[in-house]
Amino acid sequence: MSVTPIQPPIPKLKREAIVSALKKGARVDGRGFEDFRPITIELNPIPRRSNGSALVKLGNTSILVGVKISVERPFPDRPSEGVLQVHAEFVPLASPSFEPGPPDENAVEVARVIDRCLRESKSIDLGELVIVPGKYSWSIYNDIYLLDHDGNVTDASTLASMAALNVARLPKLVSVENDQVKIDYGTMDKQLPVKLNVVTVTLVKIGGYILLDPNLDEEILAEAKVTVGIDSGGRIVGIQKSGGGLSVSELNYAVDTAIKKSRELLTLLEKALKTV
Amino acid sequence: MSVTPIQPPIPKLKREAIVSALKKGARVDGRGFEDFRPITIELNPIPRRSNGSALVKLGNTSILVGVKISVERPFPDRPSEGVLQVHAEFVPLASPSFEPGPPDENAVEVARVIDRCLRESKSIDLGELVIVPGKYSWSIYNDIYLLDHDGNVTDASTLASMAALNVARLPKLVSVENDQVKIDYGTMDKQLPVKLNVVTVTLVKIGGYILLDPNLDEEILAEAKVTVGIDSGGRIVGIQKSGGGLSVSELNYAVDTAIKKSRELLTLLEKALKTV
Amino acid sequence: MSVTPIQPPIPKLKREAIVSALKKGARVDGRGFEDFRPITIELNPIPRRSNGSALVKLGNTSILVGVKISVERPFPDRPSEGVLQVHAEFVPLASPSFEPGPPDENAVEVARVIDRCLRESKSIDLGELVIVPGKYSWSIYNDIYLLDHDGNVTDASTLASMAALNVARLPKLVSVENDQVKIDYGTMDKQLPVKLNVVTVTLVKIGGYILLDPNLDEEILAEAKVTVGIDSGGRIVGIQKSGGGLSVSELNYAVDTAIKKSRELLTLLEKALKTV
Amino acid sequence: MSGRPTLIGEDGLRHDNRRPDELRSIKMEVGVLKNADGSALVEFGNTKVIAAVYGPREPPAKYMLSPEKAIVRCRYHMAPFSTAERKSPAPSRREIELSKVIREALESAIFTELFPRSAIDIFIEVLQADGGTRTAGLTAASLALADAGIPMRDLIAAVAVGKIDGVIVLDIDELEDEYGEADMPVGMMPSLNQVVLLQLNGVMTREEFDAAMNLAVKGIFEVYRLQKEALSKKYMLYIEE
Amino acid sequence: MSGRPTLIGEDGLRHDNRRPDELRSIKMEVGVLKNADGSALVEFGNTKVIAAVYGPREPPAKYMLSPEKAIVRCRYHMAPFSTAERKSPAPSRREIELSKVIREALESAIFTELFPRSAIDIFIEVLQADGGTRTAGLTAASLALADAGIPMRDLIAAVAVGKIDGVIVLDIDELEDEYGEADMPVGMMPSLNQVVLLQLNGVMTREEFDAAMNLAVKGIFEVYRLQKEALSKKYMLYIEE
Amino acid sequence: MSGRPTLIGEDGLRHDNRRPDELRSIKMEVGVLKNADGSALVEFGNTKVIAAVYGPREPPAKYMLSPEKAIVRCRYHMAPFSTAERKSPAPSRREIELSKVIREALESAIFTELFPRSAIDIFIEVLQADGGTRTAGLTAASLALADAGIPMRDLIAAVAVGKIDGVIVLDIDELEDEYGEADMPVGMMPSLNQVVLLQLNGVMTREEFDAAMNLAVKGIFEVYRLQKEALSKKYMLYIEE
Repeated sequence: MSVTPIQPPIPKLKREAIVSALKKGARVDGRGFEDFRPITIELNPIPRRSNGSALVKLGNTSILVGVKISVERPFPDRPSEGVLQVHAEFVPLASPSFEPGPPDENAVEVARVIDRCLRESKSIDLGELVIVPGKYSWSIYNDIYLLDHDGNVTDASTLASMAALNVARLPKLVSVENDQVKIDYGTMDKQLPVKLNVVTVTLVKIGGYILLDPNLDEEILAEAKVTVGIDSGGRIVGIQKSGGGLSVSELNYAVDTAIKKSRELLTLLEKALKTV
Repeated sequence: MSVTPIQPPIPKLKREAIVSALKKGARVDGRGFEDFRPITIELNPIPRRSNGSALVKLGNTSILVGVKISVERPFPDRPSEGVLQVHAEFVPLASPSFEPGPPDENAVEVARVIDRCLRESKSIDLGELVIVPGKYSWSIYNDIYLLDHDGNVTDASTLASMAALNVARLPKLVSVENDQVKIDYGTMDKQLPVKLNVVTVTLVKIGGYILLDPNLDEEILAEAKVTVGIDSGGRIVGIQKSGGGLSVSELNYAVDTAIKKSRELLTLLEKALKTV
Repeated sequence: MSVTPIQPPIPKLKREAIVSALKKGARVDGRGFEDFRPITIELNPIPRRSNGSALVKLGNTSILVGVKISVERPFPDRPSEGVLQVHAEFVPLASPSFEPGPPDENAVEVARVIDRCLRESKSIDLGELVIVPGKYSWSIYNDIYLLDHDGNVTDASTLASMAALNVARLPKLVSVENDQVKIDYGTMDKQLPVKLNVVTVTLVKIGGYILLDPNLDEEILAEAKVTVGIDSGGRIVGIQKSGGGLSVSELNYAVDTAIKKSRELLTLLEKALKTV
Repeated sequence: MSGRPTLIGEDGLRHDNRRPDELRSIKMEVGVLKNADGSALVEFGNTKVIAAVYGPREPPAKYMLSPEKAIVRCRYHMAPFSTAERKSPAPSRREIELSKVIREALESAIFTELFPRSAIDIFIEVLQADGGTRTAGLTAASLALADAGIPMRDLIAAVAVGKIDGVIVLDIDELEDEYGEADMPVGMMPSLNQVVLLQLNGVMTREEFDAAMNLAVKGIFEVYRLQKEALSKKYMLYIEE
Repeated sequence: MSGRPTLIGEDGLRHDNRRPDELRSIKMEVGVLKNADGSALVEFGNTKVIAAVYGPREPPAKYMLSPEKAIVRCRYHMAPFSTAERKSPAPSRREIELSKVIREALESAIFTELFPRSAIDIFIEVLQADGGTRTAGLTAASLALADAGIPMRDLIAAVAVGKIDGVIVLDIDELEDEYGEADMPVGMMPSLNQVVLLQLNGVMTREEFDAAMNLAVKGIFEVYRLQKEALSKKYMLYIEE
Repeated sequence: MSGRPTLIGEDGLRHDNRRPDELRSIKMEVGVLKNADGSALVEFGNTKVIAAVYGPREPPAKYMLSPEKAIVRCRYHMAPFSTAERKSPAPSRREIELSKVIREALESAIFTELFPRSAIDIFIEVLQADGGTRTAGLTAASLALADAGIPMRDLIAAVAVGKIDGVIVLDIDELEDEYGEADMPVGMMPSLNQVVLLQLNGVMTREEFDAAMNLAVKGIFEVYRLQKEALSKKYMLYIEE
């Protein structure tokens, strides 16, 4: 069951500061409406245990993604494909309002939105991940770990996931004989078949203004939020609106802005990946 | 753990009206002590996704049963039998006092009482549901969904289950070769082997009076309740007493009444099934 | 998540009585600092359903252990070994402060400490419990049931487990042919390969004094607790400190005392086992 | 099983003979349950959804209430017999997500500030699933809220559009969803031009998104008309009684 | 495994040499636990059950209490080693149902109206199961309540009757339950002629039900006598002390 | 897979070329998270652990608070990608036990009596596990408490010693744990000579236990020194700013 969250109220002064800045075309942290916060991408911070990992900081939001790869039986209805699973945990370390427990609806939503963007865009060619059809294929677990929450978890998580998947390496497939598979999990071998990169761009509406990359205060104040998935070909590969309503023209503006601004994220990602 | 339920109290006036009517040999809704409320049976309201279904209204109590059939491995201790499972959900839609969550003790009890009546009476010949002994047999899931709760959920659920099982059809068994089974789940084929029909008849005791088919107010007021399962051969195929105590002679009266009144339900069911 | 337990407070008078007795070198129940409470061991109280069982009373603490043995697939990383699992339930029957539910951290801790002592000491030779490597081995479930809680559950549970494992018998292995195993679970056959006995000895620190075998009041008052596992060869086979801090010399004293006093428990156990 | 079915025939019609911009047969009935304060049954073709509303009320279990407004509790749930394979009654990740987006959509329409310290509970049960269950559920929930007399800014009407064989189509069913390229459920308060639910699962160009949104709006106004018909049918009958 | 065993021999005796109307060897002991306010251990042959009562008390966890009477909380639970196959500690559907029918039976005997705003907790642990665990558990719980000094209208005595090879028998064990035609656990307040627990799992004619009920009543009075003996044994010993 | 690896070479060095009494490379950083009141990142070789502290505060969910002192809530948790095989996010029995022993260790150091009716929450996340995660976690948690300004009797420094191929070694890693004979994690308040965490998993003679404890104390004082360095680094930088 989904229940209206009771948010800690934003102090009136802060709220007024945010709104009055917007009226002047600015944000309290100095950004313009279409600016991202500073972004850093650290590759492979978990080299010993994950097949690929990335730590992304988007302002004060911090996301660690670890990718684990193992051989499993493919799904019966997709015998010739590998399996990609995206999970997200909002651990209580990351925010004073989080409690331990199974993923809540916000964590589930983030994971599912990213899962769909990756899957629908065919970013990873799952067909290349089959070993013995119907019997063995590679299963990719993309685990999103939120370490510090200051808003726009989705865009940071997509970026971290895409970075981790790009640097991930399959364990070494030693032999396939008589329907028996031997894997050397200790040795990293080939890269994942990443065919194109995907990013998400999130915008919120506050008092009639549309803002890119909201921080936590802005998210709490926002009347509506929309996340748009864009691939390196400029196609829309997913949309998720949450919160309240938006007009069709506001949506169109958000989608256009997302497409435009996705280039920045994609460029940043590609630049980071070149350092490997 | 089972805990005394804290019922919403029945207003004193209503309570007194019910009891004083009983003293005059009547019930507030105009029924005699041994009368059922009006009953309607709608067959196959879920034609596209269930193998068989029925919607039963017993007064204002509304029960939807859907039967799903699939091929599964038989239980190791019954390798030559199909499997019948009865489950009940009291979804929060059905009553202001229900909350979302796993089935509570009342839903578990209804499902288990009906399961036992069907199983012990051998209403469905499970032996005819084996495909390859020890490997494949038909599994029948009889899911009871309570949509509107105005008392006597058990009798309405048994009737809806029996109707749904009667109209249910097995998916088409395309081939059995070399321990491989091919099923066309999209095509409905043979009927289930229903050997005899079973109904339950529930009575409550209020202020010393024994009443058939209690509505919700009567159930809350009742000192004791007893449900008797009867098959089309007039045999007793299950009993479940709940609530407080009854004397042996009260029990005998209840059993006699149940046997007598079961004919009405069975006739109604047979009439409904003829319309198919 | 582990949370500071809110203990029912020990009445001030009782607390003072305990501490002032300690200052005089005595305990309120008349024991010396290094005395166990009276111990009784009843063997095989659950003869029909368990493969071995024991009821141990340590003062007013009462522990029932039942051992169940069945054939299962060995763990993939230990294909040539049987499996030993130790579980503990602190059922609500045993104490006014227990509630129904999955094992809490105290039950988990007791089970895991005993599990490690048995496993690390190689008390049971798991290698003798394989039937067909990689396919079939004996799985031993050692279930600890706390019936009455008056402190020092661990030592009573270790003693009861060890007794139950000593008297346990494997079901009869009828035949092993073509990778098929036939078991007659109704007939008890060979004993378990118990190579050596293990006991645990628990001590607490109250007001600077170190006491053996604390009762519940003493446990609640204790600043620190330490449990030491000792095998029949006098080796240390496990340690678990809980509660607050101890100095290194206090720990050394506790370990020495545990080694010394373990002889009493081992002798008692051997004596009880001779009565079978 | 036997390969991908043809979704758009040579005649330009869909597998069930609908035109690309054609809705399935839609049925709506308001006030179908006795206990609930408001209820509605909605069918889009073989998709069959029932919704009930309780409240505003004190919640049966303890929840944090707000001193400023009613909290909204919403569950989207599928009956075990509603899907091709029997669905386990435990809530899936999909149901958790859909409960959230439907709750947020409804919450934007309800004047929750009129009912501080109370809860409005919305229970949606999918009885038969053949595509578009979330939009049918949202449509039904909005009717159930109206039936319960809970003041709303506007009704919410919803429908899923999709892209199949490259064609943008209205009200996709499960077969089209499974084999098509995109599924885009949209919910609106039509008179207010507010999109309150929007998801895109699939790939579209910028231009296709425009076309899809336009088609969705068209369908939504038709659903909206049927909602008002269903409500007036119930309430006019009351007046006649 | 090797086919259905003979339940009634040519001599008319059962597999364990009992007559059809004969109880198994029964043991009862009251006050077996130190912490509980009341407790009892009851054995019917190999069936071994222990019950503990805590209360009337404030419940340790938060429950809705009643201003008019004590609420009763009851758990019937099986130890992992009590059954032929090891039982998982998680409550099964069977345990949930039996906890309810036992709770209702006990509740009808307790003067709960004497203890408003409090809870009476009854915990039944099946230590070894060989048929008739719910009736042994109910019998033990009733003794534990008496031991705890909780006022009751009467003790509850219980036993299961059954139909095996067409014969109505008293106090069926697990083998008879598994291979027989019917199992009918019955619990009564004997002095008040009140049946407080009754279930029939199996098929009977109207006449067989009469015979079964009569045999149950007969057995119950014998169990009742043993209960009173067990109680007086404990409390007379106290007096002698 | 290919048999037991050599743990101590002929040169007396360990598989990673450490001497028996040598720590792995240790990194500590304090104040690494923005939201938490205190935080620390600690690495012992490939083991990487992060800890956060919130409080003293009113707990977000309802817990029984004490009128006399702060309650401590502690969770030791492993990230799914932190282990050789992906770890399920649900708490394992191991995590439940370690949360308890770490909570008790920390609780003995905190002046909880200064904060009645409040909660101090400590969350430890293992990001990469290569042996010694509980001691690294305890070390990090103690730094996070200091960073949060919560008064403590002393810092807690911790390290695991072990026995491998009969040799007592300092700071064992996962390979040594898996193939060695004993693993003994020890945590202390070094200046107070108080051992606050001690577990022995494995077999030791009385003499080996002495040697192991002595080696642990030696390592702990080195960890303690590094902790103080990390703290002064953060707080001296602040002063310089």
